[in-house]
Amino acid sequence: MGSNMAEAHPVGFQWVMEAKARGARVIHVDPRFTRTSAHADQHVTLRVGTDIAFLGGVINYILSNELDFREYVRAYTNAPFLLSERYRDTEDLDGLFSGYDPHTASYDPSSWAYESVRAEERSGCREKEQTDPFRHGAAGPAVEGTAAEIASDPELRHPRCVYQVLKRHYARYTPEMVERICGVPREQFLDVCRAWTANSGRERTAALVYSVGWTQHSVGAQYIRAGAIVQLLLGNIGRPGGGIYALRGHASIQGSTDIPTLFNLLPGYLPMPDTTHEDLAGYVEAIGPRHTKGYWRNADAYTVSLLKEYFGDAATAENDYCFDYLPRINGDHGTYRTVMDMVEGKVSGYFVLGQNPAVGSAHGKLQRLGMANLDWVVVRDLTMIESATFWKDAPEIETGEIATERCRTEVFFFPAASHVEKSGTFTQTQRMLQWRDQAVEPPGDCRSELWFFYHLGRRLKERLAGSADERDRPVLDLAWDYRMEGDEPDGADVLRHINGIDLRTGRTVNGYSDLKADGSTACGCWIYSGVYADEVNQSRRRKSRFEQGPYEAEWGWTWPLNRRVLYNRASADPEGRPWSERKALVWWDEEKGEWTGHDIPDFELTKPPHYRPPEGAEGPEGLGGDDAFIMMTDGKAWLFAPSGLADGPLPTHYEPHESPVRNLLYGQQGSPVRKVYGRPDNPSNPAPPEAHHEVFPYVFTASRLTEHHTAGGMSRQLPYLAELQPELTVEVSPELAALRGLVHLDWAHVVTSRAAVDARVMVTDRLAPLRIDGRTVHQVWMPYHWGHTGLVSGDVVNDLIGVVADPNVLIQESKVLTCDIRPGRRPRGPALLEYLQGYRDRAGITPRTGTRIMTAGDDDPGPPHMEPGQDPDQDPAPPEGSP
Amino acid sequence: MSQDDGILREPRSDAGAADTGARPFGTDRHGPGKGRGGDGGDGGRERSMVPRAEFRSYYGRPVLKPPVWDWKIAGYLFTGGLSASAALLAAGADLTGRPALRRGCRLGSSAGLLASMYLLVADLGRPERFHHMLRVAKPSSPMSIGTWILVAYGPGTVLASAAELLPASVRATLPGRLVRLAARPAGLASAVVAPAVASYTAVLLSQTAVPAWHEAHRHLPFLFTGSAAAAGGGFGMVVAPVAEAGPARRLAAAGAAAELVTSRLIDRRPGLVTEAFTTGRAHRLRRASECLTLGGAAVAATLARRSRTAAAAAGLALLAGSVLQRFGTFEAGVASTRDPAYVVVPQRERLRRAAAGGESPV
Amino acid sequence: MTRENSFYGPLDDPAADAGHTDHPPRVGFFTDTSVCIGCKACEVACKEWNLVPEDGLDLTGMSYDNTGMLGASSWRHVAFVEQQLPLGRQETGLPDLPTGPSVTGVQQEVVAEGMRHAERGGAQLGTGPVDVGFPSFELPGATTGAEGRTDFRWLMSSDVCKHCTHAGCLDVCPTGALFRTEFSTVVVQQDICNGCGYCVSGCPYGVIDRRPDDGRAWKCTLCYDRLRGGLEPACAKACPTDSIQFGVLDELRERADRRLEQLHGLGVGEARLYGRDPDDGVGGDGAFFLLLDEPEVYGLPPDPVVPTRDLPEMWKYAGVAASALLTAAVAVFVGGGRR
Amino acid sequence: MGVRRWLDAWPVYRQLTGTDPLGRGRAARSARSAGLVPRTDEADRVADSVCPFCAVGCAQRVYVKDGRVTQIEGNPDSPVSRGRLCPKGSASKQLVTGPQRELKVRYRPPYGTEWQDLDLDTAMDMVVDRVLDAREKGWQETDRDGRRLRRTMGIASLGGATLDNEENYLIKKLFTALGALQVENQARI
Repeated sequence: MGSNMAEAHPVGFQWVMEAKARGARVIHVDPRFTRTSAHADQHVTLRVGTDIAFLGGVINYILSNELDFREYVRAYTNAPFLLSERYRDTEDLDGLFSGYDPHTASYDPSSWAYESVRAEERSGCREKEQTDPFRHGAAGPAVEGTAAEIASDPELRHPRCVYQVLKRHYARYTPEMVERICGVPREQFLDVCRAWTANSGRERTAALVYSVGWTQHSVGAQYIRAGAIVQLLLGNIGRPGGGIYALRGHASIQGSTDIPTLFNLLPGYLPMPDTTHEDLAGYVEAIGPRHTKGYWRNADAYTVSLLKEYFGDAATAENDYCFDYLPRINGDHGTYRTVMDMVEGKVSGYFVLGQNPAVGSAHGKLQRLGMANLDWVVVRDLTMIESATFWKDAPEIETGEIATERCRTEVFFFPAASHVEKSGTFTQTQRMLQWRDQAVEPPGDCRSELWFFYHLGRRLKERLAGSADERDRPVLDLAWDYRMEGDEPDGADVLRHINGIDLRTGRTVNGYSDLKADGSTACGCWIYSGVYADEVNQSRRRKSRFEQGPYEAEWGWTWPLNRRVLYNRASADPEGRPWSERKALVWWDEEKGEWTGHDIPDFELTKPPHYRPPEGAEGPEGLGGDDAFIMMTDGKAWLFAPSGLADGPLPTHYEPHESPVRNLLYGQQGSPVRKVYGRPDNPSNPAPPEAHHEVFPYVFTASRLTEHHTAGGMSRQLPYLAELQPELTVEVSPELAALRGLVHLDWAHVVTSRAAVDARVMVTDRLAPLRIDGRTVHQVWMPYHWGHTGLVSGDVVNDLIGVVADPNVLIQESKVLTCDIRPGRRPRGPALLEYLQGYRDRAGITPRTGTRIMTAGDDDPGPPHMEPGQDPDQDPAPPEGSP
Repeated sequence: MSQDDGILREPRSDAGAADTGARPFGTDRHGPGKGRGGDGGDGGRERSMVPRAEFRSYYGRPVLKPPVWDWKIAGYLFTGGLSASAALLAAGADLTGRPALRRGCRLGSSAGLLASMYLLVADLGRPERFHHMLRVAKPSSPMSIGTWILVAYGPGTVLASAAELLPASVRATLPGRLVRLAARPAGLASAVVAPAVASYTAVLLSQTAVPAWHEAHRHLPFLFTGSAAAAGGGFGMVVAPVAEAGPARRLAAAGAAAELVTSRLIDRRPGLVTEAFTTGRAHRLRRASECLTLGGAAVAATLARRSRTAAAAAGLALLAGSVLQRFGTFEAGVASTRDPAYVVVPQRERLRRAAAGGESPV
Repeated sequence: MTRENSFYGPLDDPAADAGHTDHPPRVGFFTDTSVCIGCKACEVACKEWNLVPEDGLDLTGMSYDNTGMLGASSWRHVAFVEQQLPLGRQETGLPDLPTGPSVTGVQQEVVAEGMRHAERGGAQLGTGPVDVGFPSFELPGATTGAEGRTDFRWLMSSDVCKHCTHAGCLDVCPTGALFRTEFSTVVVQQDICNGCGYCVSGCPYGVIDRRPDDGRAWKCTLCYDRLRGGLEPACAKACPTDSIQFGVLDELRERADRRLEQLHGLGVGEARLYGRDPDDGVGGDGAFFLLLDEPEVYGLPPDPVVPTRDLPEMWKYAGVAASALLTAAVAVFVGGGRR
Repeated sequence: MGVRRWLDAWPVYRQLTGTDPLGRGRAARSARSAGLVPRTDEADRVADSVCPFCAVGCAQRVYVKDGRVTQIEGNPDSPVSRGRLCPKGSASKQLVTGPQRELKVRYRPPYGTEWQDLDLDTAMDMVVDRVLDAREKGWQETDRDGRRLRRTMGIASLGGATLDNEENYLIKKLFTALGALQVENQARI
């Protein structure tokens, strides 16, 4: 679901074919019939943005038919735990959970806690950001005292136990409801339920694959939670052939999250400190609090080691290891927020590194206008991309919104080194680091990012040398002495520092358990600790698949500690025996007195299954022999998330921000805490209960083609790829084509309140209309690879998309919106602006549209959630930055 | 792995893979009823062929590649034929003492030869490599055989015509005399090869996958030699005075007859491919050709015996008729490759008959 | 060695027939289209290795196929066919949706109409359909679900030179540029080819073609250079799902037979092998296929025959015609007296 | 002798004397064909690499001759990709060697209408100036409640998903020291 694996990850898809050869049944749930569907046993067409309703239906099917893997659920999930009396479910509040504040459009999650433990109380929420979990890194916020015994009902009968709460929450997600919301005929839906449950349990496992088709939604995080709940109920986590696979789209997008270039994270999913973190102690307490189980309790060791790597000798116990050097976040500083700040002139400089926001980010126009309003921008890429040339060939030049000679932005283009011209590691989609050897020297001025940032830092240090300004201390104290090869820093040495070094011996540490909080170790990313164990670059290993076992432990290196299947302790029953011989992965070896198996156990090697922690034990020691989920503060997998999520402890179906239909399940239409940015240059199409949504009657979604890569910077420029998909097309069903008079291969244009985009029409049976609650709903699909440079060019599809985000991770909702489609080409130049204004007038769109996000119940819906300083009734005029 | 049969030095990308056995499509739900016979596929409908509206194709794309040859090859078919039959007339005239006819035809045949050479070389993608034709002698390649035929034919023809062109000053000299001495044997030698020159071009076209040319492989030789004879005869009538042109007239008439009859036979062949000859541009060219040839032949047999003008006119008509016949035939071939129906329909038909137990037609 | 089947009919060892003594076993491709995911890796991998130029940037509207066919600058071609038909027992998710009639036919017609006006009837690589005002279409009762479509399948297939046992292109080549290698494959030697173009018309599959700018004829070499170095051909190596399988032909044929059996057993009755039979018109293909519909649906000839089959007969008739001409020539002089 | 060699070089002669009278195989083989080897055999070295496109992480072998990439193809030893590549991965050589690569630093001054050339060293120094200036402009020491921020909102960065872990590490490290925190990448998009 939410993935078109055969097209976006063709080589990975060989393993699906392999599974088919071994008898697996492949089901593809997707809005359109794709090259993946062509090889699935069953394809299910569903309406974009309704996956939670679908999965909720599956959960309901499992629970109401008692088809869950009971022993697994009882032993490894928090199903038995009792919740606090203060908890109220969406069942009680018309689609809201307890703790909702309409004025900040955010939740106070304290009422979601377990009965017997104290969740961190919050003194109300002054601003929405104060509640936002992006402040919490991967651990999620504290649930203190979970090391202690938690009130539970092993029989899963207690009305307040998670199991029963789950059952009640999903009771209304019936097959009939799924059919009305998703448009999936009842029988097809039940086929999927039957197949999924029949292929799970002791003897069998089912795997779930998703991609950005799930993440790019205003409730993206909850999509994945919903998938996780199904997989947990069926016992498909931590077991061979089970799991949830996030197929990621870039060579090192996993790595750039582990070692983040993200504002809210430090390496290893440590949260970026915020204004509530007075000092190191407070920070550490917030991440790995007292009286909790699991490895996050050692956050102090991870943090101190990181600071030691950052600031070297300057970091001492006395000065709190330079914790104060770290800048503090106090809200949303995500890329979209930043771009809007650019438009408002709040940002001076911008580095664009191997990315192409002018085409690749949602609301491309906003991106370009933002960049056109900077002091300077540095673009580093292989080729001349749209983000470097916006000042002379952006679409806004044609409409007069950007005028070259009035655009002040100073642009530096630095040619980048390609993947064969530098050595280093990518982390692929299954957390595996693979080292690349350098093949050739970069030509001309081309340099690696490693070179660029090392020398930028060196020059900055030289420039600031001797400065008395306290503000410059972090730069001056920055540990910046890596082994050099000529004037290129040695990537291997950087990786060595990321792995971690024992400062007493000067040798690399062998894993994160070696890290200390006393400043005696330095480690750049604790989860990568072990990649340079024994002073050997483990990620460089290339032992042939023909010479090693099924889990190929000697090819590359997978974090954590080269464990290929996370939480694989769960592949054995509480007593440590494999659930079944067929599905054995790791198990307890009584003779040796240690865990063993095909994979490296994701568990303390010598901790027996029957181990019970002593009273008051914390952290790893606090984990029992059957606490398979060793990163969780209670050692259990969370069916119900007592904390860590901004939008509720349980996935709930909300309609997308832009939707043609009313939410059939609750009064609450969309996510009540979704992040909206109500402003003239970011208009929304109206959605029920707002009026005039029929002006944009069709559901729009966009995704990839095999033949191109993301924004096309690495494919539109290549003849061999460009010739395979030379033009931007829009795929429509025969029914919609007839309705709108669209002709195969002719021109048409797609319109939203943001933009209109030209494309050639592909009329195909691969798309089909859906019957949603008695109405016929049509869906439109486009690939988003085109821009105005390259061998093949076309309009920028991302211009159609507005900015509204998931409150947990601030990922934009770009997979689903509403649109109109008309035959013929769009107007050009200034006429285009009038054309769009016409649409906005007909739809009565103002910056206020879509910002009144609470629609549940009859009590005060609260104010529209506008951008600060926006007059709610002002019409969207041509945005700032225009002449 | 039995796969690794020592021909490869690195493991194949499917070594140890089972995905090649991927189990398509669906579990047993619709029951075997939905499974289809391997022969027909869904095509029970399609198997009832001939009505060509029914035939299936890949988005109407041609199955075959239309010939990359252009008008030059069609032109060569004519010039080659003309040269050949002219050489025959020349030799006959030489033996029977018809100096004017001899001189004209000798010159005509080598002119035709030189034109042919130019056209052939100019049509190559890499003209500078024309001599690569002499690398091999392949019985399976009419073009290779043709090359060697021309090698055998050319020198005699050129020598013979050289004799006609010797300026008076040279005629008396020793080399001059030698040339004149050699002219007759040379002319006769080339005359012996000439019929091959005139007819091999038919095989040249037939030995292809081009439906119209291949299907007509029994007729083309007669069409082409007939056309050559008509052209040669016509040429003789133009260049020689009525008194000497008797053989030319007779050859023209005979050739024309052969050409016209074969042409009609081709139009009467059963099967879809014939449409390539009887429709479109090919059809128009060949009709025009028939009129000219018929007219020319008629006049040759009548008026041309008396009036030199009539003879010349008839000769030109025959020449033109021959040209058009060659272009028409060439066009028919091209048309039969542009439309996939000419490939799919007859082959389907053949399979159907074979399946029905009948012999697949040759 | 026997030569009776040198031109036509079953021939065990083409390499030996072509004079290669102690040669490696005959190799080829088995392209199993039932596992093709239409990613076109084969097209690109081939071009990267063989340095084949880009072949045009036209949108063809033939589903996801923008290559169109094999040609001088495309030695692998992935065909995409959208059909209103079931595939084995695959469930399309279409039943009970508010659909109208299928457009698969319309798609075909729109493109075909536009192709007729394209260069060489669309046989020129990279030529898309010419816009002759693409015909629209009416869908009676669309979205009423009245005559809703329920069946759909999307066929993909990677086509390539067949490396025939009896190769028309090779037989007609007058320079010996085309030759049979020790692996029994058929290769154009670019240092020899003079672009006479005969092979283009000699191929019953429409594979080989002449590059306008370059003047020489080009086609798949089955990576002759890689084979000589013991490397798998580029396309087969790249193919993500092993739809393209390379190997010793005899083994591939056994593999294909097993696969066919398996598919028929699984209710995919429409599966059939194409080019596998040594008794067919070209003596069997060195590169053969497992198809899910009739060959012409993929743009392949249903029953190709090497033109050389009729060569002896052709020469016979040509001989008769020639002697007729000679006789006539003599006759016109002897008969008819002095006038 | 010379004549003999000349004769041997003539396929027709080889047809008449050799095992290939029909001239369709051995006799027709050219000298070039007879000596043909895969160009990868002539590589000076082969580098183990990984495909730069999606996150499957297919193993690549990069063949290098005279300091130039002559071929990039899959590595059959890889348990991830088994030597296979998709169309994008197969086009890697074109990606790294193609004419679309920009090889020089380019500079567009404010209000400029065309690109200008700039040498790398000068460009780096100019960037240093601007970084410090932007940092200054956007500096925030504390929030309105006087709580410590010590950050700059003047500098933003986007990108990382296509870069190496080591590179991302230095980027984050440097920007953090500078107090710049608007550091983002595709993972958010």
